[in-house]
Amino acid sequence: MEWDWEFVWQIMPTMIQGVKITILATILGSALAVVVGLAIALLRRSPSRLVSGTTGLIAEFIRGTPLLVQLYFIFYVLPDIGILLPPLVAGVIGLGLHYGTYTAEVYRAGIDNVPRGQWEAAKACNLSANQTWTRIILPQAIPPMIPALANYFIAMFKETPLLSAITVLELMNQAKSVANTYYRYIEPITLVGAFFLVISLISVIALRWLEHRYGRIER
Amino acid sequence: QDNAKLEQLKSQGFARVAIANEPPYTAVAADGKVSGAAPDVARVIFQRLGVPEIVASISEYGAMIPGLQAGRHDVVTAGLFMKPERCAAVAYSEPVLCDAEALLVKKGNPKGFKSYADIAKDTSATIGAPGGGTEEKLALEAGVPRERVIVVPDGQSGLKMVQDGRIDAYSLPVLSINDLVKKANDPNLQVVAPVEGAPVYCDGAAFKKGDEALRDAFNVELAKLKESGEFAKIVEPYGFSAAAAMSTTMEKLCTAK
Amino acid sequence: MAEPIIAIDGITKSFGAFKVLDKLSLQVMPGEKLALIGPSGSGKTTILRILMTLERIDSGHIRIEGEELYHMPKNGSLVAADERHLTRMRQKIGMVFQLFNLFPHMCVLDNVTLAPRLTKGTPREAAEKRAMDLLDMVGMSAKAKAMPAQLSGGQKQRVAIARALALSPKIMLFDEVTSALDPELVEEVLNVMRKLASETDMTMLLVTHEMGFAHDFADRVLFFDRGRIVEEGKPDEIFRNPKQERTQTFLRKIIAAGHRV
Amino acid sequence: MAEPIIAIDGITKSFGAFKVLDKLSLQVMPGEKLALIGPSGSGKTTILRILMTLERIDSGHIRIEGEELYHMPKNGSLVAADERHLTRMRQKIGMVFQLFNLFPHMCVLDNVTLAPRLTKGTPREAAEKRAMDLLDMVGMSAKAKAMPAQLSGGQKQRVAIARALALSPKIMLFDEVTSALDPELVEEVLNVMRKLASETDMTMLLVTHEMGFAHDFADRVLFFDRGRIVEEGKPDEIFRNPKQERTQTFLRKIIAAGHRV
Amino acid sequence: MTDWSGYLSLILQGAVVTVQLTVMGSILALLMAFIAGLGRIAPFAVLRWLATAYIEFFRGTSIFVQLFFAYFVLPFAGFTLTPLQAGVLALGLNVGAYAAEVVRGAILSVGKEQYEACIALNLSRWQCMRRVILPQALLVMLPTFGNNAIELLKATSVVSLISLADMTFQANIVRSQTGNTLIPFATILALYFFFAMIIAFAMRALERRMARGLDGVRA
Ligand SMILES: Nc1ncnc2c1ncn2[C@@H]1O[C@H](COP(=O)(O)OP(=O)(O)OP(=O)(O)O)[C@@H](O)[C@H]1O
Ligand SMILES: Nc1ncnc2c1ncn2[C@@H]1O[C@H](COP(=O)(O)OP(=O)(O)OP(=O)(O)O)[C@@H](O)[C@H]1O
Ligand SMILES: [Mg+2]
Ligand SMILES: [Mg+2]
Repeated sequence: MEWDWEFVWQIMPTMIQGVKITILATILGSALAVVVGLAIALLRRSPSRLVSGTTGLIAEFIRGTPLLVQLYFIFYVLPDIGILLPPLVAGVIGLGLHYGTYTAEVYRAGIDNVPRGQWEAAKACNLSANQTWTRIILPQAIPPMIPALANYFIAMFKETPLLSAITVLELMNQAKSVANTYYRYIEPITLVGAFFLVISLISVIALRWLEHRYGRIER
Repeated sequence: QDNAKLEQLKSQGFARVAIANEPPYTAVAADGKVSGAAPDVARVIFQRLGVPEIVASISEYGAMIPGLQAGRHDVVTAGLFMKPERCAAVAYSEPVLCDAEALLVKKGNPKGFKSYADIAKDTSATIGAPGGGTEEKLALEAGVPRERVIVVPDGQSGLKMVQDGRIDAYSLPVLSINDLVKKANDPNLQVVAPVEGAPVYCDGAAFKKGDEALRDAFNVELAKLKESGEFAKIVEPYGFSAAAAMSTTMEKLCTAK
Repeated sequence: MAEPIIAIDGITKSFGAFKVLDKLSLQVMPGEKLALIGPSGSGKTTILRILMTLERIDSGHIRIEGEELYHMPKNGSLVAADERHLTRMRQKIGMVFQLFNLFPHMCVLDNVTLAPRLTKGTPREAAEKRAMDLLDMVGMSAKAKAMPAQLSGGQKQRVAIARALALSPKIMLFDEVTSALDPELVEEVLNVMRKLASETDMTMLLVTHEMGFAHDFADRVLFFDRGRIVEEGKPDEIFRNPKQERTQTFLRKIIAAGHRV
Repeated sequence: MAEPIIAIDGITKSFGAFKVLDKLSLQVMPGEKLALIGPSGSGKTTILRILMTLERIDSGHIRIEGEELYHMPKNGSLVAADERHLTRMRQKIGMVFQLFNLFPHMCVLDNVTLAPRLTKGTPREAAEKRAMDLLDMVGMSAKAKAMPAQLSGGQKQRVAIARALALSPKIMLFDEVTSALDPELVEEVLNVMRKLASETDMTMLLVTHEMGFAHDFADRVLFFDRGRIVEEGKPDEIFRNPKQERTQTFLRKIIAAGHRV
Repeated sequence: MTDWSGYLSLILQGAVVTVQLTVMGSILALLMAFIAGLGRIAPFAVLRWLATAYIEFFRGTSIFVQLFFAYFVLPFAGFTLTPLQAGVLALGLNVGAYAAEVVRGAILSVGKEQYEACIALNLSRWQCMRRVILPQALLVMLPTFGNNAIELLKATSVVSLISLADMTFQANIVRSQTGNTLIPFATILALYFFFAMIIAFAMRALERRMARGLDGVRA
């Protein structure tokens, strides 16, 4: 079986349709992960041992188990308790929850990396807790987080093919459907690979730029 | 006749078959043993050809033919119905299992579906089908747009999606749907069978193009089996009609429009 | 006799099993300049950090201008101080750190104006005017718009001093403010501190290994060892004629290492 | 007259556009003890790093015992030295760093024996025997099995000296070996170096800000400024009676900052 | 009526496959990580280029694409791999690319001064790398290696998509046999988490062992 360019052009529109869904899922998933991560990071800093401990355990659990199985769970088990989500919504929730446990770590590291001297100087300047966070800590903590967050969003992008397991017609699913119709795997799968590689390489270049721009604060 | 492929299978002692885990066509028991009508027939025939074992791997319908071409399996015995395009891609044996198509819907068939065309007409209706399966193609040919044909990975998921109201109908062959409904034991479901306007299909064992010699040997034993009545003893307990399979030929099915 | 501005009464502080300060007491009069010297790990930094409320005490009392630092009256009895009480008390105290701790994301001027604007609500214009005066005093007004990363260590430390002064504290704490600097840059910071000592009547506590400077700067020198004040007195007494064995050994070593007394 | 052990001939070194060493020449006789002093950034560290081949030169020549360091003869002409040539030349030179640079994952003894065992193939037993002698000399034999993290700065630096000596170099380079130490710990390291200077006939180059020690230790003092040797002479001449304006200012500042001369 | 013990043994068979994949994939990943990680900082441009190409390719294209490629496309190039081989190959090469960056980062994190001490002691490049740099870098790598191994464990679930009978795949079988969705998925989620905890625990123990007597090295 050899490469057939005509076939490639024939399936291109379908594949592009898939790319759109893939990108949409990544963007929505990233937005959710940013929020979920913040919630986890804050809950883990809670003074209540019960709250911080439980959050920690749940986050560990989500991070220690495969996204694929979590997606099955959200899509097929949750309806039993009356939660019926459309495929894309279920997929975005799965991505957002799963990657939220990663972004939570980014937040934590970003905050921990602000030297202790900064907290102490803020206190010596008699700033309130609020002022310390908004004026001193976050402005120093957030810029270095940006490349780390972007890194996870790229990783999420590459995991979107999992959504095909819950009937979302993203890139991988379109490719499989094309393969199923024409009994040809080489072209669609290679195209998927090429799409991922191209978008990844572009994002890696963007990431280098982000790292350069926000990576470190000069002290 | 020189049959290198069969000699190779004999010497390795087993044949690799692709199955789909869609009872009663193909099934995996709790102990992991492969059963179902299609593998059972194949097992007997291969034994007679001097290949003692079949080793099954479960695959999506869409992946079966590419897998065959890539040399991942020696034969597909999975209820893969014969259709002209498929006949062009693989070498089929004579018919083995025949069945009509069915729709699984909510009790009372609220949208009144009788055919794939009915689903095409109702612009809000969605239908689920296995990716790369006959039903998907039938729905698309009947004019249901791509975005309303939901690719569902397996029968259980399809059933669940009908129960949950995610799709309005789920389509599989009659016997498969019946098996699903029996297991689910859910009074809120109903089967529409056969689907109007959809032909009765038969499957056959599918071999790689180039393995025609093996296919021919398979056909010889299959014919003997049908003759002796053993064939009926294997497939009828699963609900299939042996007579239906014996009343038509691969030739006819592959050239049908 | 006047009231002491700082009255430390039998405080104890441990890190885990290790007792850093051991029933330490100390009184400082308003305007007094104190030098704290002693071997590494003797608790000098810890006492400054406790006064700045960066570290809590295990027991004992500290009064600033007669008012309890870590306790406050409530319904007739003394209870642990809350954040509001601490905020009020901290207004009286400023601190300069060994590693400057400037805010790296703000220019020099913003570093100095931030605290007055946020904690006292000083309007931007007034805060900047005063900040420029302070930067002038430390010889840094030309660099008002520079970022900390663009400054040398000595320049950073002078900005840090201006920043601490911007809140007009009554008490200033200096923790080895020159020991992270290149030798050539030490003098510019010490000059600022000399000026500060002679021109203002702030109370100052200074931890240092620069014995020469301690000698010139301080009204009183305290020699710390293992969380206690082993010896105290006028600079001449301590440096020329230490009474305690431990003080003598310490000074001998320091002198041998090439530091002038 | 004897041959110089180090002959530096018009070397130039730039970092980017910044010229650190500018046509510098210098001859060092076998057994000579040299102190290099001068303001920060004047190129003192750079010259030691060039001798240790940690940095390459842009132009000029360096000869060690009459042999080119950065060039070697090949087919009748001089070409750039290859790794083998450098390895052979480096056997003659040892260096002690400001921040010790001990290997943190090996005990003290392994730090000292590693190089002789790997580069000279000395058997373990012989290497350990010699290492213990050296550790004894620097007063660290009791800590032979300790990990570097368990040592104080002064102890680390003494181990680092023993480690450099283990290869028996003819030339030892010391770059501000006490400036990262607590003042109390400086003396123990200087004592080791005094002993080394008086008991061996190694050639030594020392960069330091400890003027007192430089005075006692050196046969000759070089004052660096902006990549050139501005003044050189006997310690007494340089410290008591500097001729150059720039040297005078430098020494005045250092003295003011509390360093004894 | 429902033969749960039989189904449980089916899932446990899948667990064996999952463990096999994880262990063999990790070994391959470790191998690739050191080869490519050292390649990235090799003194020869060709090696650096090859290593970079490998890393960017495998990080850029999604694991799914790699899996489908190994399974469906490689046979056309004459390499027919068993599903297990294809799974190990794709997982190992994919995770190896990520871990290679860990190796590189850890080696670069060892201070320049350690290299200089090596030169001053006249050690050769290789002696320096082998005796001084790698032992220190290894300690820095370990925690991230632990995370990589957990990522690999989670990624094994996608081999179910190339019909390799791992834990997720078997759970799907059980689900279609019994019509029950909750029980098989909850079971495998717990098993995945259990395996992840074992990896995390083992890595921490290893790290403690290696860090013994080295306190303060990384501080
Ligand atoms: N946060 C802490 N946790 C544990 N131990 C601490 C902490 N802060 C200080 N210590 C210990 O308390 C002791 C006293 O520390 P302190 O910093 O007050 O000493 P110092 O007199 O300032 O010494 P130096 O001259 O080295 O700065 C030291 O042994 C130190 O290790
Ligand atoms: N790797 C480098 N890249 C760029 N500039 C460098 C580098 N190493 C040194 N320099 C610059 O070269 C100049 C001389 O440095 P060098 O370390 O030799 O000075 P020094 O006399 O040892 O000063 P100090 O007393 O501060 O140690 C300095 O301005 C320094 O910033
Ligand atoms: Mg201190
Ligand atoms: Mg230097």
